[in-house]
Amino acid sequence: MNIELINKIEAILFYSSEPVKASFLAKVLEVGETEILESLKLLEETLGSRGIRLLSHQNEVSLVTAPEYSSLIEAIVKEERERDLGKASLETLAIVAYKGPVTKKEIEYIRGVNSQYALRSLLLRGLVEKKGVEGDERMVGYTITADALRHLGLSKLEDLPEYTAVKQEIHNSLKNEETVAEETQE
Amino acid sequence: MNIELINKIEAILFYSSEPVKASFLAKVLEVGETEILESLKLLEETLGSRGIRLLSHQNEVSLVTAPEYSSLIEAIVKEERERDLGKASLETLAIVAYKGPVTKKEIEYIRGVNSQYALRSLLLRGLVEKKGVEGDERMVGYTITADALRHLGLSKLEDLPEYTAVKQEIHNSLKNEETVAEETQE
Amino acid sequence: MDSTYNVKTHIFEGPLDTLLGLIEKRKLFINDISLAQVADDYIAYIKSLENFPIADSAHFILIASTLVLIKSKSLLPDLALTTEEQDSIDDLEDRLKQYQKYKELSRHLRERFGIQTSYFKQPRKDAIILFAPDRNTNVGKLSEVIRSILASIPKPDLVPKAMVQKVVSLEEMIESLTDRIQSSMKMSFKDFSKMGRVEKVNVIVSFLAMLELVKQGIINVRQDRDFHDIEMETNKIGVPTF
Repeated sequence: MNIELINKIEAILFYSSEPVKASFLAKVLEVGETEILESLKLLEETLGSRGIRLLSHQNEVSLVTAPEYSSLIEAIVKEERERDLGKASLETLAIVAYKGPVTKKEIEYIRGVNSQYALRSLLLRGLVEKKGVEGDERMVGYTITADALRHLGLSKLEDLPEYTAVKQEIHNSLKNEETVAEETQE
Repeated sequence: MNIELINKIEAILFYSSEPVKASFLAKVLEVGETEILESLKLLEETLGSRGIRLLSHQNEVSLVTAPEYSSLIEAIVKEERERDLGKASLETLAIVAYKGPVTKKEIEYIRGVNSQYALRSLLLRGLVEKKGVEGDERMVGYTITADALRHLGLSKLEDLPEYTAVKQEIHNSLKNEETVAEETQE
Repeated sequence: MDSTYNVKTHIFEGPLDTLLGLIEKRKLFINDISLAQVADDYIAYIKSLENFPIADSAHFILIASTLVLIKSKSLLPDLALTTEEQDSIDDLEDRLKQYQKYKELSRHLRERFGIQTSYFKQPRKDAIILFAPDRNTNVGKLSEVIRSILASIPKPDLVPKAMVQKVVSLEEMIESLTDRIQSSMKMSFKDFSKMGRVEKVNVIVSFLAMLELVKQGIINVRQDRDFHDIEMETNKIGVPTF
């Protein structure tokens, strides 16, 4: 029994969070598929009585929360969705509303902090969505959803208070940031 | 020792994939915070030699892949290695890490230069965060984030080299300063 | 250690960084003796700067003035320092020691940063999106929030450019001090520096110039009583020694 191999599989499965083929694990870890299957069996046993389980389904494996705690997880999901948006999410939403389509990087420039979690929570709550930025295929911009716009009682974003002025101000401060960023680069 | 409670915590942390407060766990699981902290300690021990680790930071905990498998995960995601931090950012981060929560003024006193941009760049990268200073609502202190710890391959701040010694030194010199301040107050 | 770091330290970032660099270059410990020794280096470094870091010019000058104090004390052991002056010396030593400590500590971070990284779980691609606005999701709140964000974006600091030019005139001061002493043989520091009539920075520069002349053996100084004026006299009358 190779504990190191089991640990590696566990790490990969944890990170991936989506079902993964045994053949993929074999390739990445540079061992035979038989060895992978043996290790998976041992991992399954180790996890047998824990909060996380190994789920195998048609040659694909993934880590999932133990079924006996599903009601607990459901309660948390429900709580999360009913919770008020935090300050971070609200700020991010306001920026997306006024400046959208806006990239994650731009949002972070304006807020001065990493905004990954805030964006994710807004995505899950259906308030913002990702869209390709026109003219640059690689960039992803965030915009407010039609649902959110309707909820705000607006027929178009331009109806937001001081829309044009705020948009201009944001634009200017982004330009400033760029200059400063260049100057302070070491 | 309550295995059921540990399992539940593990399940919640696995589901959340973001740092979670001990107080949140206490609320959801309807037990005291002390019990949560004890269980977290046991969970940390259980996970000690596994592919997944418990990361704790200022009352927040999360599950992450074990640092020793980082190159493995990197190979899978082919994620670009984080660019090196500049000298100014590194110095500022060191002050925040070892002395935090620390105000901008304190940082600038130690470094002897304006540290606005170094701080802002650390904020943008999600390596430090602002927090209100206890006892003084108007002051804003900077602390290191759980993300920064992750980048440093640490599961808790106390694992930083020389951490305890430095903290003790700071404590002693603060005491000295207080004495001096009292003496000179007339 | 990797050499790029050492190279980088030669581009001093601020006054403390400069001072620490000078002390470490001579492999000295931080104390009043080493500070007195590097005071000249520090002034020379500032003079050599073509692109003076304007944003921190006030810091540079403040520290220069403290160094002058330390050096004058070492040259004139009888010079009595005020509590305020002694505090500023202690304070500089303390700050330098702290800065040195954190600089060392930052090396730990540099070694570790990005090397051993652990990873959070990837977000699931099939996560259910459920429209869930909250009570703050309204036009009024959004407009209020965006306003406060815009207000909190830092504006670049305004820097006092005027202060910079004053420091640069150190050499001129030395020359003029030499000239005047040689012509009048005897004068007071107060008269020369126009103390009380000009900005503090000029007094500091004059004092520096005076010390420089003492060091070069061009003049002698004498202070009869604490806080009294300093009398300056030339050593070698009419003999240019520089």
